[in-house]
Amino acid sequence: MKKEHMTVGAIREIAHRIYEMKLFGTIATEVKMPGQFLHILPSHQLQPLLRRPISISHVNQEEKELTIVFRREGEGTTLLANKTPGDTVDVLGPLGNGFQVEEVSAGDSVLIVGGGVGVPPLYDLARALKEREANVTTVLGFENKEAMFYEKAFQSFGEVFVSTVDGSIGTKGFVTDVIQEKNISFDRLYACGPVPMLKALETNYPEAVGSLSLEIRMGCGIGACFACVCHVQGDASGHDYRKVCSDGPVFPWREVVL
Amino acid sequence: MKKEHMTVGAIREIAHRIYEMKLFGTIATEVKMPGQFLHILPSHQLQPLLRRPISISHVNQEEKELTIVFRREGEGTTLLANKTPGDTVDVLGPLGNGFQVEEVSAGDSVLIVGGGVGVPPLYDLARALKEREANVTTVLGFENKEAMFYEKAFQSFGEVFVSTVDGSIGTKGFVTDVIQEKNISFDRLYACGPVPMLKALETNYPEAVGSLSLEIRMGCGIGACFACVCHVQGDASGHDYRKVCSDGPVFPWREVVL
Amino acid sequence: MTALRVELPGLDMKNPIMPASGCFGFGEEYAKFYDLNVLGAIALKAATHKPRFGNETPRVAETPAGMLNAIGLQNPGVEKIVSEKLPWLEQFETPLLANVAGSQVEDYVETATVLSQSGKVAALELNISCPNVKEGGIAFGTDPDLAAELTRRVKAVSDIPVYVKLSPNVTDIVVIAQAVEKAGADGLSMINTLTGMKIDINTGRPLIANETGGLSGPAIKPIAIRMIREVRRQTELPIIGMGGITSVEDVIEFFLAGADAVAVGTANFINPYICPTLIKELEEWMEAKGYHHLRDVKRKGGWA
Amino acid sequence: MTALRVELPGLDMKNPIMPASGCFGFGEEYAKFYDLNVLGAIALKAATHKPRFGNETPRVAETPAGMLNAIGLQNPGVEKIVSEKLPWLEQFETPLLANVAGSQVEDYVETATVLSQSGKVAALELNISCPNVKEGGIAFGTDPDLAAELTRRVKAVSDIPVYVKLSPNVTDIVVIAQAVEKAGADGLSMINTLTGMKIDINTGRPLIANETGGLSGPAIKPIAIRMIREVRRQTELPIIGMGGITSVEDVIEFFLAGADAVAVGTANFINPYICPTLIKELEEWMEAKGYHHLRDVKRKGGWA
Ligand SMILES: Cc1cc2nc3c(=O)[nH]c(=O)nc-3n(C[C@H](O)[C@H](O)[C@H](O)COP(=O)(O)OP(=O)(O)OC[C@H]3O[C@@H](n4cnc5c(N)ncnc54)[C@H](O)[C@@H]3O)c2cc1C
Ligand SMILES: Cc1cc2nc3c(=O)[nH]c(=O)nc-3n(C[C@H](O)[C@H](O)[C@H](O)COP(=O)(O)OP(=O)(O)OC[C@H]3O[C@@H](n4cnc5c(N)ncnc54)[C@H](O)[C@@H]3O)c2cc1C
Ligand SMILES: Cc1cc2nc3c(=O)[nH]c(=O)nc-3n(C[C@H](O)[C@H](O)[C@H](O)COP(=O)(O)O)c2cc1C
Ligand SMILES: Cc1cc2nc3c(=O)[nH]c(=O)nc-3n(C[C@H](O)[C@H](O)[C@H](O)COP(=O)(O)O)c2cc1C
Ligand code: FES
Ligand code: FES
Repeated sequence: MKKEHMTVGAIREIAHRIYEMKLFGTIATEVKMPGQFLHILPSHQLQPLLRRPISISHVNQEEKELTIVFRREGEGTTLLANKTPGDTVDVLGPLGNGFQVEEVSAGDSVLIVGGGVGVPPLYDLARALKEREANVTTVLGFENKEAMFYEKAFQSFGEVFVSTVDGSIGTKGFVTDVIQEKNISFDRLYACGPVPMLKALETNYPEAVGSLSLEIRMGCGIGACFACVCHVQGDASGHDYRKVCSDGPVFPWREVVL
Repeated sequence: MKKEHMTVGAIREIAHRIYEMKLFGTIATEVKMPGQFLHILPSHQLQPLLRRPISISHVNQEEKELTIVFRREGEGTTLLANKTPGDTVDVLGPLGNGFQVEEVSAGDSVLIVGGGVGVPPLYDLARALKEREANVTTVLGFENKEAMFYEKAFQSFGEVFVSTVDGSIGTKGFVTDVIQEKNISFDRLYACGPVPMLKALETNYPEAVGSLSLEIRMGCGIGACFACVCHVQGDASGHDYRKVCSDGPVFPWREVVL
Repeated sequence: MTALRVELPGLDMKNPIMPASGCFGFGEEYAKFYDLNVLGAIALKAATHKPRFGNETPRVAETPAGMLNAIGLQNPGVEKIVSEKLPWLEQFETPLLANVAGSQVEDYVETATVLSQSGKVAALELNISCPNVKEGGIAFGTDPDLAAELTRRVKAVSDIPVYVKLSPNVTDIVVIAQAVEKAGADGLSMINTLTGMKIDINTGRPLIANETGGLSGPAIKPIAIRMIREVRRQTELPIIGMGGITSVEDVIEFFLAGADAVAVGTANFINPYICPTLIKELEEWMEAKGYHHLRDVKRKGGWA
Repeated sequence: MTALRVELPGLDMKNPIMPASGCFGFGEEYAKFYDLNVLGAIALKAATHKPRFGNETPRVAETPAGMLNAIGLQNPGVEKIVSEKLPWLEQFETPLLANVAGSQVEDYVETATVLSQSGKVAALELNISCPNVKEGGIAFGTDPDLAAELTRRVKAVSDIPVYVKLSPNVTDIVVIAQAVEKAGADGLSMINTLTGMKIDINTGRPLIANETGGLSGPAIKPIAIRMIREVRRQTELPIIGMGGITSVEDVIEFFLAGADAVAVGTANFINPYICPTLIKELEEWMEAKGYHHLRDVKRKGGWA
């Protein structure tokens, strides 16, 4: 965990309002697992004030290179999207706990489900699982064809299915529709995306083994401010909690209340 | 008077923390007299919030080119100094009333006195007066040698004397010391610089004919907010006022209370 | 355009956007940039009974996402305003909201009387943030009884609706709102500036000659939104919302909080075209959302 | 380093800079970035008598040059804080200022008693911004009598100095400061957050689950500076100043306003190294100015 000015490498718009950016710096050498994230300061002025959490999509340790993929949403991600190669950005990272790939064995059937900007952290997860010789299937959900990205990238790890809300490509509907339609079975399930998607998966697969990654509004990003807590499932006291930034953002299924 | 995105041309540091910048746009074609100013928005973020008043130093109407010279002071001028050619800046201008060169006749002895970043608006004034065949003498005051600029530029209009507070170049002391030392006499006196300098001139030359240009903290820059008013000399009611932004920034000697 | 029409007491506005008092003078400067007829209304610079020079300079200072001002109610006095400023404004069909200030109740009453009788303004806006000289400097706007008394006295002399402009420098703004409502206010304007200070670290002295100034601009928007929502929950009075508006998203946020119209202050200094720009963008936003009336926006905020 | 030393009641600080309560947890996270011994003091996250989960999420939202938070005093309860958090902090020589919260007087008294008797904290900081459940939700910090009563009761059980942390959501902060001074407060912390709100224009609902949140960050600095100067003029009590500090210039501005030490809150989230950075920069600034003691800075602000 480190605060560093990383250097921006290539940046390109890979889908409608979706940007892929390379960042160079020693933070890359500290990444331990897929699913960790960066806390990025988009500006050195007092506005916007706070850092933005963005997942690490891919690490190249030798090149000290990180890849992030983000949607141009509000002020912060717009400033980020306007960076040009050679610019520096103030980055805190790597933060949080990611996906434990050690729990997967060769030959396991693994289903990876990503929705929208929940897709990026799953990229290095899929790669790692493929390396562990798991049978990887990926289901990616997007708003529409224009917003789709990385569906080709995931094909190098296994079969890929896509759903779009408007049906402009792939199955019309949600990721859960694809899984049912294609009758996909799995030993392990990994997911990242909007909470309604995660909830639908939890409802449909109440016994799922694996983990999910959560998004929540953050302050510090390092566990100090308690902005990002969530309840723990089955906690009778009501006081038990997990911090998404430092305990997560990746949690086993059914550990936290979605 | 217009709000426009002007294009930044050449920008260079011409003295310690002093930048000269070219700006292109139709505002250049609307400049009426030397001493008018621009109200420049240094950032499109909410911080820094307000525009910065910067004098027009030189106009090239055909090229639609303005020259400004400013000191990197705080947040706003630092952002401005970091612009690169091709960037655009949001400019409101030309604003205010400048120096009335029509009041000067051929052969008049004119003394131009500038202090620090009060020097820039005097540049096109000197040029205009020279064109009217006045005998121009210029006295420029700076903190020290490193902060000195434009002393050569003014030489094309007449004799130039310099004072520095630390004596690192020219006469040690203030502009008033130079005028006394060199025994400079004049029919008309034009000045721009810190208020203490203007006050010293007013005290030393209580009969001076000509005008001075004032600096004051501004809001709107166009006469609407009443941030920039000053008292009128000899006003018994106490209610009389001038707005520096729209009545000034240039006033005849002894019109306003310094 | 009809989708943006708003009818408030005295103010028949073709859209809900007006410049805020003190940030637009008496309109002359901005008329050089655009036709003032496009505005929903115009809140005029404060009028006092006697002419006032106001405070010494510097009168403004910049702060993070905000600014301080201590203009000190500089104005030529209500008589001159009526004789010299309002006639020029009569060329526009835009309703005028005349801001009234003073340091004792009598000042307000005198000023309100003159403005109301002028036949040139559509409504009054009582600026109750001014310190009451008789009561030892307590601002009218911080004491519910003083605020109510002032409202009552002005209502008694005014033939036109009276909006009371609330100060945010209070423990409980709802109490003040309810007090002036009971006293007969026809509407509320909120919020005025928060008292702040900036010290120049080079001199060790406050940067504003008056020492303190009023904080405006985006920095105060969350406070304005909170207060408007608090007050909206407790009163049916129309609310003209203001405090930090710079974008159409901000305008919408004010409606969602419970405002019925909005005023734009500081942003005029940044962009002289801000009011017409926001009017255009609001219309576009409503069209894109399929909203037919501002009521649809307010309904989304939970207000029927 | 000696030039930066400050001695306040209970707090022997090697420099005047501490992290603010709630923005630094119990120090563990920031200890991964630097040695906490460099800090002048540490203001701990609020402790309550019973454990609290706090509010639902989202608990934070960004605003222009500021942020809203409604954490809701999440903490494991004072017993666990004393048994599980304070022992770890004992490895540092830095004095601890324990923030105390509650919803009735008895809660504060219980919590203060436990903390005072723990022998592990140097002073208490009473967070009087919490709503008093018994008095129907009026915050202790907005009523001078409640604030004084609370101070008196806590002073009665505390062997260590008691700082009272003032709420800025009041009409007259001087009245509250004077009330707690009379009630025996050893010092003041100011300011806590201003109540604000942000509405999500996509949902029409407040962005913070709790609806309102506390506004902190640079946006509120002018209000903090104004209030500290107002209070400094009327009391001799030491003041720990806070509200929007992000730079060494801000730190100096607080001293010029009348603060005796400063706390840094929100800025820790932007730059985890902010406190050590400010300590270093303050020292450099003083050296460059030829100041030998913080008194020299305060003198420049008009305070002897
Ligand atoms: C652990 C984690 C990983 C993430 N990874 C990615 C990623 O890889 N790619 C990607 O595109 N997005 C990701 N997000 C979401 C991303 O943080 C937001 O889209 C971004 O913060 C929006 O900032 P903005 O300034 O553009 O938007 P604004 O709406 O202007 O932001 C205002 C404030 O709200 C916060 N905020 C707004 N939306 C979100 C959100 N969805 N989650 C958390 N905070 C939010 C911002 O951080 C900021 O503080 C992730 C979020 C989390 C918590
Ligand atoms: C009519 C006029 C013409 C000017 N012409 C020039 C010029 O040609 N070259 C030049 O270098 N400077 C000029 N100045 C001064 C220039 O406006 C300030 O240096 C500049 O605003 C500082 O902004 P900042 O953000 O760097 O400093 P900051 O200190 O961060 O500014 C904070 C706020 O204070 C205001 N402010 C700070 N210093 C001044 C000042 N001296 N005068 C007015 N407002 C100030 C800023 O505009 C801003 O609102 C002129 C000022 C006026 C009024
Ligand atoms: C320079 C300036 C002058 C102001 N003068 C007045 C005034 O005369 N009367 C008044 O009621 N409010 C006055 N205000 C307050 C504004 O009308 C408005 O309530 C406040 O600035 C908040 O809105 P904003 O953030 O959009 O500026 C003034 C504000 C500024 C910045
Ligand atoms: C996330 C967060 C949590 C806070 N928690 C507390 C708290 O528990 N007790 C308290 O007295 N103040 C609390 N505060 C207020 C800060 O201590 C400080 O007074 C305020 O944030 C202003 O300082 P700043 O602008 O530097 O953040 C909290 C502030 C923030 C941002
Ligand atoms: S974001 Fe601060 S604790 Fe998680
Ligand atoms: S700056 Fe607004 S009137 Fe001059």
